[in-house]
Amino acid sequence: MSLRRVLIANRGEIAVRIVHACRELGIETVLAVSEADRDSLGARLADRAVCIGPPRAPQSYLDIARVVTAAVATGCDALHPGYGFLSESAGLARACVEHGLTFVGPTAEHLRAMGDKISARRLAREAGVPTLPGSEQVRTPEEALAVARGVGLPLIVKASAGGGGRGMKVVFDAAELPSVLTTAAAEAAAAFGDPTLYIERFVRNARHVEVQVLGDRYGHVVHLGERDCSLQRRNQKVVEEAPAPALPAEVRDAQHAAAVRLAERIGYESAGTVEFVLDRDTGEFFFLEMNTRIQVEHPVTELVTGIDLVQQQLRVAAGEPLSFGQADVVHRGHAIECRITAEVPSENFRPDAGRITVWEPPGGPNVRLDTHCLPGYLVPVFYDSLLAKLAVYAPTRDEAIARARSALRRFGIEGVGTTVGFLDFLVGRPEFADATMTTHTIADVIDQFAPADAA
Amino acid sequence: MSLRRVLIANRGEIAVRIVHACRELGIETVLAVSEADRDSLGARLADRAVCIGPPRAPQSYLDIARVVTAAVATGCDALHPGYGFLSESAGLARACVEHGLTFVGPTAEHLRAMGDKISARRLAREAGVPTLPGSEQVRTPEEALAVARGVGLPLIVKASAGGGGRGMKVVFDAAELPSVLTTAAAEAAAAFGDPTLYIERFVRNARHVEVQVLGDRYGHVVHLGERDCSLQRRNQKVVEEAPAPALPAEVRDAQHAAAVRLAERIGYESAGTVEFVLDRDTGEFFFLEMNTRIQVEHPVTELVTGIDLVQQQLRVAAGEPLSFGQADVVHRGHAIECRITAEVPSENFRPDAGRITVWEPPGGPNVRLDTHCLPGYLVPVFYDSLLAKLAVYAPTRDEAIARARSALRRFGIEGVGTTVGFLDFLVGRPEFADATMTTHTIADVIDQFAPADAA
Amino acid sequence: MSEPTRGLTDDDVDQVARLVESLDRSGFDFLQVELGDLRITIGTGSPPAPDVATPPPPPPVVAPVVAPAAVPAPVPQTVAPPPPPSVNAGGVEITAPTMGIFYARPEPGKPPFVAIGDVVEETTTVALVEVMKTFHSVAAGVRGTVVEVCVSDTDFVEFGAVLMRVDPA
Amino acid sequence: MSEPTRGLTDDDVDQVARLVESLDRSGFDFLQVELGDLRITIGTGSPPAPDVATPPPPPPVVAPVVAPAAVPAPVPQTVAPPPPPSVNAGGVEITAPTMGIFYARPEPGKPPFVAIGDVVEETTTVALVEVMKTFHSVAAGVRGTVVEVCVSDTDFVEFGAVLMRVDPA
Repeated sequence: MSLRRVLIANRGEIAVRIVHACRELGIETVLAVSEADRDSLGARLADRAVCIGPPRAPQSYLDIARVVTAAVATGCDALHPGYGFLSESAGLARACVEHGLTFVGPTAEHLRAMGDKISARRLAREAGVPTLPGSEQVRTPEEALAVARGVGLPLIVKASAGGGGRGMKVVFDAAELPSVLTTAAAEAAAAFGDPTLYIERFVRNARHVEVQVLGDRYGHVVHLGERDCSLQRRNQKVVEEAPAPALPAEVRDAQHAAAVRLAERIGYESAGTVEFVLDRDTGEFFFLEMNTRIQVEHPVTELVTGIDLVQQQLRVAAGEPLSFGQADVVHRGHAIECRITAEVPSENFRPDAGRITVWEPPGGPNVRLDTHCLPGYLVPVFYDSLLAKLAVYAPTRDEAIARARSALRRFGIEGVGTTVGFLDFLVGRPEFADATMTTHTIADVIDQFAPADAA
Repeated sequence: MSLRRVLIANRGEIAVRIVHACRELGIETVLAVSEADRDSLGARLADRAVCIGPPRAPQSYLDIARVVTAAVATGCDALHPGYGFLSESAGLARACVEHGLTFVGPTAEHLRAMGDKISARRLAREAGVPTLPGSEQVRTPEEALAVARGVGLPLIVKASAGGGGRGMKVVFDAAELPSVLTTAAAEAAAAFGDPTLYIERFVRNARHVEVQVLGDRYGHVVHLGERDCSLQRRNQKVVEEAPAPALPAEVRDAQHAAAVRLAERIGYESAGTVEFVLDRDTGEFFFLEMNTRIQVEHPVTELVTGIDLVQQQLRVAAGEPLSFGQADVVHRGHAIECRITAEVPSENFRPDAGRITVWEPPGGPNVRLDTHCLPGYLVPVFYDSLLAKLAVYAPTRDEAIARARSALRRFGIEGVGTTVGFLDFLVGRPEFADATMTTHTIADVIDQFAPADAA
Repeated sequence: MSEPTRGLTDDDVDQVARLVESLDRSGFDFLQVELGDLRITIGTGSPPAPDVATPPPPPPVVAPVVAPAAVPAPVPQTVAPPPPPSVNAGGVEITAPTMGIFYARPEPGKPPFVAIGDVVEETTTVALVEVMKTFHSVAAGVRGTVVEVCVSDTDFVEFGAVLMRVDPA
Repeated sequence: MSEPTRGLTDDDVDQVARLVESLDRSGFDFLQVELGDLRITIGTGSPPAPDVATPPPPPPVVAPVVAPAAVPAPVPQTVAPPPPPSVNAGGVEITAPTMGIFYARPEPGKPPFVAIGDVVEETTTVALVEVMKTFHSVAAGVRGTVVEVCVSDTDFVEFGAVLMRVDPA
């Protein structure tokens, strides 16, 4: 391993995850922390923690200059951005190169090309990956109406600089289109600094299926199978699993092949995810976007393949070729991940903060917990509300569901409100049991959740 | 799951392991504890703990009457004996049946037949499993000398009631035989209450390879592959791995088939292990004994197959048929387990007791820790010195070795002496790296271990 | 055993026991609490140097856990040696010499071995504890008056559980 | 705060248990609390001698971690608002308004902005901190005399690190 010391430009559970991956590879870690995370578990586990700024992310975790300065000043030779924050910033990747740091991720060009969703659609089409009927950039209501006539209704207006479920508006009536266009552009400009919009067909009954790929700088690309992430609340994933259940073999194979084709065509390097929408009514699948970083839900893939994705990122970044080929990837069993967040389901999922007084995770083999929480941990108000990812493995999906529910019910957390009970409800839903869930299942059933019943 | 409440008649890490397995299956647990284990982790995790006697095992964990009384009095419908203590006691299995309790293990008849090692050899021979050249019961020096002429030297004198490496004496010179016979019989009578001896050929350069089997009461038997447990100190396993490395495919297949044949022939039910000695010089393998319980080293098999062996024991005991067949068992990757004991290597492995002041296990996915220890835990003087089993998984053996060493080096334990540094030394030995280790490797290299060098 | 003002109440003992558990879970060696005329010291190894006029700390007490059980017919068979009596707030405790089923009477329908107010000698049999048809007789181990019977006939008792308390003569 | 004779209440025990846990999570060896007639001591090893008039142990100070760094030419560009001064044992602390490289001088070869013994006004620039060619000037934020410069020229400083101490006028 040619990397000697890695700056981790992230926080929370993924910072802990990356520390573990580095330590196993003999790489030293420096964790960049905001003032709010000085005493975090990641800070304790890392070889060193440096405080890069105040709690608010724009002055700490989102500041390229501070992150790169911290890496250089502490003698790091590489930087791992985790997910979120600056993980898909082409600017950070470029700044790393300029300062002699290895960016643990794809090239700035990959980040730029896939960060611009219109560009990403174009690359997918060029690679022969099916994309949704839609448009290039849409500038005027007239253009939008013309696209709508071709695409049909409903359609979805998306921000080209958005992604990950942010900056989207569904339009059911063409008459709404002009006003949606105006507000969407304004919101995109405010949120992403770029008002560029495009239009795609909206799939009513959709599954979200994504394929994990891994490429090295020598042009080798393998896929590590797919994940189903259909259980989403407001476009945010809540429960993920691998493999995707009840997927016809030909669809599964076609998705794998499409993802590899796209990654190969652009010479993709590092871990990446090609996201697809699967139309339940027609069985067709279409490219949505490509995520050019480690995903929150990567543990389910690790559990069913046995491959450590974060370590693979580090190896590829160090210039190593992939040590295995497609035929060496053995898929076994089923894994389910539940995202436990500090939110109060009974109060419309209001984010909660405060001190965790009781933290008693379920134990046992085949229950994996990725977390930065400990008894006494103070959940800060400044960041997202993810407390832990509870991932279970079992030989079959039914056993994995049972194991997940048992683990959730044994999880003792007090001090902050959490979604543990809600997750138990979700994983216990018949739509999940029979694998008929769609991206609107949570919205459909959420009213049936009685938080008082939850343990 | 028809079992409702299980009494766990054991302690330490395996008690914790069984509690987890039961809870996942929705089975309540009652842990029988001695006075020394009232505040143990297992006692805290179980639904209830009952103190069955003073610390010394003969008045607590080894007392059939107390264990069964505790199970009946607390309304249990089953009893899991773990390993060691009463786990292979036909008397306990019979007492359970008499009191309407399900014994989580094989039948009393299986326990009796395999507990008598002369009977076990006979059963193996009848099942067409190769046994070492040797004898039935040997009563007189004259008989022994006659056997020695047939078997050749060196040979090994074993107690029929022994097993697990206990009650054995190697003889290199026929002249020693009469005196060895006298002392061995006396020791066997003292240790096992039975002076019966038998003789087998002694294999100088031996690997210990064992096959995990699982049977239900409907005659189905599957194997879950093999483990190599050659790294032993004084006949006690120290490091185990799955699969066994550098094993010719035909030997591996023949061992699997032999183990299944033996289990099928006796209608074996529950988890069991058929142990073989593999002669490095000739490539032959021979039956050693069958262990009729869960093994200490079962986690490595769980890691490479994904199957929860303790839950399978519970399911089989509840009368369920095996839910999978041989073809459904998918072996993937490599797993290594290191037994961390409270022993002081620099003082000839003197067992240590006392309070653990620092207990900081290594984290990260693919590192499994089976333990009952916590910071502040008081290691009692009354029981064996196993503190934890550190098991790692990786796609390849080389990666598993690297992961094991990294995990051992990150393990912070203070307050009692441990074998962590010694295990790092062992796993780092060239004999282990190139898979040329034998059952005498530890004895050969132990003088090269400098405890002072260990972290 | 208690000074004029007040003795250790059950609540006091519970509280001290909680402190003992708290310290036990921690990595520390000792804990001292002084509050007015109350002073508590808990620790490992030799006790800390007694400041001025410290009374010895009270021993922590673990309460017995008791549960119902099935009722086989009691047939005395063996005699267990009497456990060493331990003094406590409520008198001298008689504890279970083994886990098992507690029998207050020699046979169903017979009067109990002892009742509250009875005077016992060290060798007086006060109960039986049965483990799978093996009966252990429990001797009082102390002279005095029975002030409490803590377990009901045929209850399941754990090893060391308090069966009775005796006000020593 | 307490009447002459009282036992330990639930709240008392909760509070002590919290102290035990708090100390246990910390890296310290002992904790003493004295408040009126209440005295609590928790610790590892042998307890501290019960001195009558011991000053409390000095709080452990986490020193800013400092590391060498590359030295680009300092070119002041932006001015950061002065951080609120905080009083400490050694005077008022001037802390780093941002993580970055500390410059004691406006340019290499020039004299430092301030030296020990210098008198500063609230608005006096005492140092620069650089983050990738962006320079933040650090104002004293307090009137007084510089008594300590805690960081060497071109050291890497974390956000909030103490740069200097000023004895306020």
